[in-house]
Amino acid sequence: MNRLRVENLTRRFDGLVAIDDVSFTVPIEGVTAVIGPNGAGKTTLFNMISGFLPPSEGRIFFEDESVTGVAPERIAGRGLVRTFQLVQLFQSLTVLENVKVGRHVCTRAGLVAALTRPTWARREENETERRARELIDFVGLSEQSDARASVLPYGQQRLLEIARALAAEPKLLLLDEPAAGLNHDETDRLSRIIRRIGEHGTTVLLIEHDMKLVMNTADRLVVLNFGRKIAEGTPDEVQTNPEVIDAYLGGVEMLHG
Amino acid sequence: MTPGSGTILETQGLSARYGEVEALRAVDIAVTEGELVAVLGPNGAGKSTLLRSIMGLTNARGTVRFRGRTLPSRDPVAVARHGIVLVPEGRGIFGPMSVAENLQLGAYQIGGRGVEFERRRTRVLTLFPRLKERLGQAAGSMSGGEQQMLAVGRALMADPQLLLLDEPSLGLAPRVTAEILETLGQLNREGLSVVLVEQKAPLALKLARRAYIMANGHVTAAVDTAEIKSHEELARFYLA
Amino acid sequence: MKNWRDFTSPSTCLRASLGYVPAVLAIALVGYAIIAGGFFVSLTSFALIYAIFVTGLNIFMGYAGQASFGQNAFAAIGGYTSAVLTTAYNVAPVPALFIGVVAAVLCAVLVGYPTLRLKGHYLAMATLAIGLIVYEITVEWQSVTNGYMGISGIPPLGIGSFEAATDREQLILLSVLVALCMGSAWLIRQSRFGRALVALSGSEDAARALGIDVARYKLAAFIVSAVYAAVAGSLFVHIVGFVSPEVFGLNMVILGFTMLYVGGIGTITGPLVGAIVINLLPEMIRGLKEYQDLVYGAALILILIYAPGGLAALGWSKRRSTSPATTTVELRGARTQS
Amino acid sequence: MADASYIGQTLIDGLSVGCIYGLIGIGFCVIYNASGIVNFAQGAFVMLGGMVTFVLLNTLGLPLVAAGALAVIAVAGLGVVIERLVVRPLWDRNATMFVMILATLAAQIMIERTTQILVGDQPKSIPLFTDLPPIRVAGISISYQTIWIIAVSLLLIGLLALFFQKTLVGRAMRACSINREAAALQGIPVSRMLALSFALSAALGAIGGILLTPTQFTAYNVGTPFAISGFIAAIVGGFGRPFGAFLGGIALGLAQALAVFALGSGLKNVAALSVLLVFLFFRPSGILGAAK
Repeated sequence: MNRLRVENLTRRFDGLVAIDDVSFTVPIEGVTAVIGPNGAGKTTLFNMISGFLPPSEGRIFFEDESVTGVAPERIAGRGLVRTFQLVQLFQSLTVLENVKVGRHVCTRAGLVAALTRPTWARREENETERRARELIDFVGLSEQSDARASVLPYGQQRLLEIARALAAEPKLLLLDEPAAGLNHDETDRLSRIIRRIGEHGTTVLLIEHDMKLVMNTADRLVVLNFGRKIAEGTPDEVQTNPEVIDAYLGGVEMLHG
Repeated sequence: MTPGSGTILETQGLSARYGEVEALRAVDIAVTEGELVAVLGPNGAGKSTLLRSIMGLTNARGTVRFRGRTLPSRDPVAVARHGIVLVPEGRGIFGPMSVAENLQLGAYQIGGRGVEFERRRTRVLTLFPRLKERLGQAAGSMSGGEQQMLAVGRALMADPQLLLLDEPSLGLAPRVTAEILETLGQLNREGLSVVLVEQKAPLALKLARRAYIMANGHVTAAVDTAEIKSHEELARFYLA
Repeated sequence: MKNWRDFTSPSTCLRASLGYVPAVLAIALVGYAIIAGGFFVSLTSFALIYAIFVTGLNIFMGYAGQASFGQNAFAAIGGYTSAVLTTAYNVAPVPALFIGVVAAVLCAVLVGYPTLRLKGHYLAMATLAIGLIVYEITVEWQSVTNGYMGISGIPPLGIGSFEAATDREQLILLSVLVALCMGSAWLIRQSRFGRALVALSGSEDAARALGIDVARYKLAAFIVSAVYAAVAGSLFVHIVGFVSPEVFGLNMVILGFTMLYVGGIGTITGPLVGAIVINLLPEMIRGLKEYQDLVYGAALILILIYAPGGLAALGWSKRRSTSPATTTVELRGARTQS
Repeated sequence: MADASYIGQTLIDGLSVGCIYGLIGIGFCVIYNASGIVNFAQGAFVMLGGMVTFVLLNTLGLPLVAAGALAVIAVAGLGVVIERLVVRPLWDRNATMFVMILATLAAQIMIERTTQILVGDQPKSIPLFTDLPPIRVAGISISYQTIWIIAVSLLLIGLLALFFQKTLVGRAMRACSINREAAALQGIPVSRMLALSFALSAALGAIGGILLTPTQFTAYNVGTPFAISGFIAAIVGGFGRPFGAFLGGIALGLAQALAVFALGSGLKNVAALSVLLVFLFFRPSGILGAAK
């Protein structure tokens, strides 16, 4: 069994093909990264996997069950949770509350429980609080846990978004350009955190431009260009693949020819 | 082909941020009259933000001077009226409108009619003969390459003093890209000043004599394109 | 309320404590009205009823980030149900109130279910329309509502043999109910349910990505706000003893929003503070009464432009980053990133 | 008893009021396309069209044509004022749509109250444009005002089509609605286009109000129902499509007339809301599909 299997996925926008017949699998262990130049279709791919965008053709399997066309909130309920390229925090909630919201799929108290506060709901809330604090510790934001999310510097917002996603206890975590906007130190720290997430049994699939992060954290790479998969393999294999270098730099023949 | 003596565009300490993300950090560039300058760098380096900040489309700080005069910030209409036209990433053509209407709107400032308008239109249609066959067609129904030609053509309808291009090659097949860049080279030889942002460096290096390399919101180098000879040298900027 | 705020610096801590001052003053005023009686009582009663109405609006708008311009419809449904049932059918006030609430909930489901999954302006217009429709029905359905003439002789609130007949008793009863309503709002805000509402107002995409059924939660919040409005409407007719279509006009909505913005949107005590300020102000300033709607309309526009977080948030709440550049990059992100 | 001519009569009446809804609906679309804003003060323009004409007729004794023309100009001016004082500051700070709607609604209330204070709350009317007995065709009587309403509406539609299709400014407004940023980059003054769109839609609302006032009446509070009907027309037509909105208005007018025919006149807005809810439920993109 693998965590995720994508079969012949295609997505068209008004005749433009953003993703063209892409297939790959994500194994249960480790960190897989999708890379490719601007406009390669990476975010489109993510949006389809996480249910935000229906594919034009092809199918997506999460743990061998089809999630094609399933709504995002249901996909999240099955254990596939994503983050966003432009951090999407709940700005008016505190850091702690943000992570608590992440526990949504693992908890069940509703409106009636909110007003009557039965014992089970109180216990559930305590557990939510405990787990949330653990995760805030894990990403190193304990000191800010009562601050509003909107006042955090950007690097910490990224970490908070990851902690929030982890609170849902995902089996597969999708990270959309987690290093975008981070400085070198922050990127290093993020890369260590991603490695640790991968080692703790959560499969990680990430999109990234920052080559340094990808090379340091990913076990496997899938390379897209013009919406097509042009290569996959270990970082070393991909780095020396002429087609990949070509994709990143453009028509080499024009320079020499 | 000799560039004019004066400086047409100059930025000083241009910085911009998107929320908490610093996208542009104190960028200084200068463009000489009649020059074609390339701005290169990997995705997310701040190239587009630089062009957008020049146009006043961001909340940038710092100054932009056009022929010695400071341009207004946050007022793209006023900047455009100085004779600076940006062909944005994604082209920004008016898809449901016809090619002819798109071209006419490019000449909005001269009222979209008259002798001067006809002169400009004839010139654009000579530069891009393919547009001539499609004047009545909805712009959005054309191929990506034709749309890019229309975007450049529409910009030229404003008779710009300075043309800014943001990734004209994006999503286009190499042959079409070459055709468009060829035309761009011709325009530049006729005296038009151009700033060309490209992720695909070799294309831009073929046209430009000078290039700024950007990474992480900074200008990391200003290079003479003749000095970049090998593919490997270039790769250092990108994949390192 | 504490964890709403950023307590990282002493000055924000001090200012946050100052944030409690209006609430404390408001409660003190209610206490004073109860003891002193007289002129303040009816004024404070209206303020308290509005506080309930606005608390409901706050759950839908302040928490869930949605807007309903037809809350007056739910107030009218609650108010008229109570009025008709207690006068024409001799139903006791409490069961009548519950029936009114159920009617309002049904109406909220009918309007909310189709519109809440669509873009915001559909909901806005549909809710505005429902306010108008209910108004028309109250005017036209003369056999039941007595049209423009309205219904009078509505008995005061009471449970069993107890009737809150005097002003002071009514005020005490209202204070208890307001405390209950605000307490419920606080419990909601602290719960998984309330967090989900605030979350979806921050980012619907992120909320969905974390498994929150956004459409369902919006509908739930809409229903809760309708319940509050219906309760407020019902209380109103019992306190005044009279109801007519004009009582629940569109200006009730504008007034409610003004109170919410003045008191502090998204806060627990804001609705109470706003309701008291807005109710007392015209009494304080001579001549304001006639131009009341005009002044509040202008005040609301000015607040929306210059203090979008509400007056209560002025100075100490960090604004959400809504700078042009942020929006630009979001637009670009949506369009060109792939 | 209902006979065929009575139904025909009902439909003609529905058609004429539907044209007015259509004009208001177009007003919504014009502003929405230029700015993405739904202007809830739209109803105030309709009310003011009739009201200002009434005032000009009765205080200055102007002829109807002059009073109407001045009223349209004045209301268009007010549209620009609202754009400058209320909408623009919010737009500049990227306010959410709810805030925008709330602000325009507050503006609507202010206009209503000001009108109430200035002219009182009694209904007003203005004379028929052509005071002749109705024409009778196949048992249906068609009043001259009905003919005026339909003719002027069709004329306006034609003029608008010409404006948006053939003039540079009209094309520029379309360009703004397609891609505001790209339009600004061409030097098209997008903020002036926004002001123009308010003027245009205010004028359309005012004309609608003037056309309708002789057959009904106007009072300070008639605006909101018209705004809602116009909005429903816009939704039924596919929001953002001006000509769809006109068709939507006619469809709504007819549906309402039939509802009045079947259920009685008190419930005509109830019927309108039902149309809205049915559309939102089954086909939120409108008859023709939403723009963009």
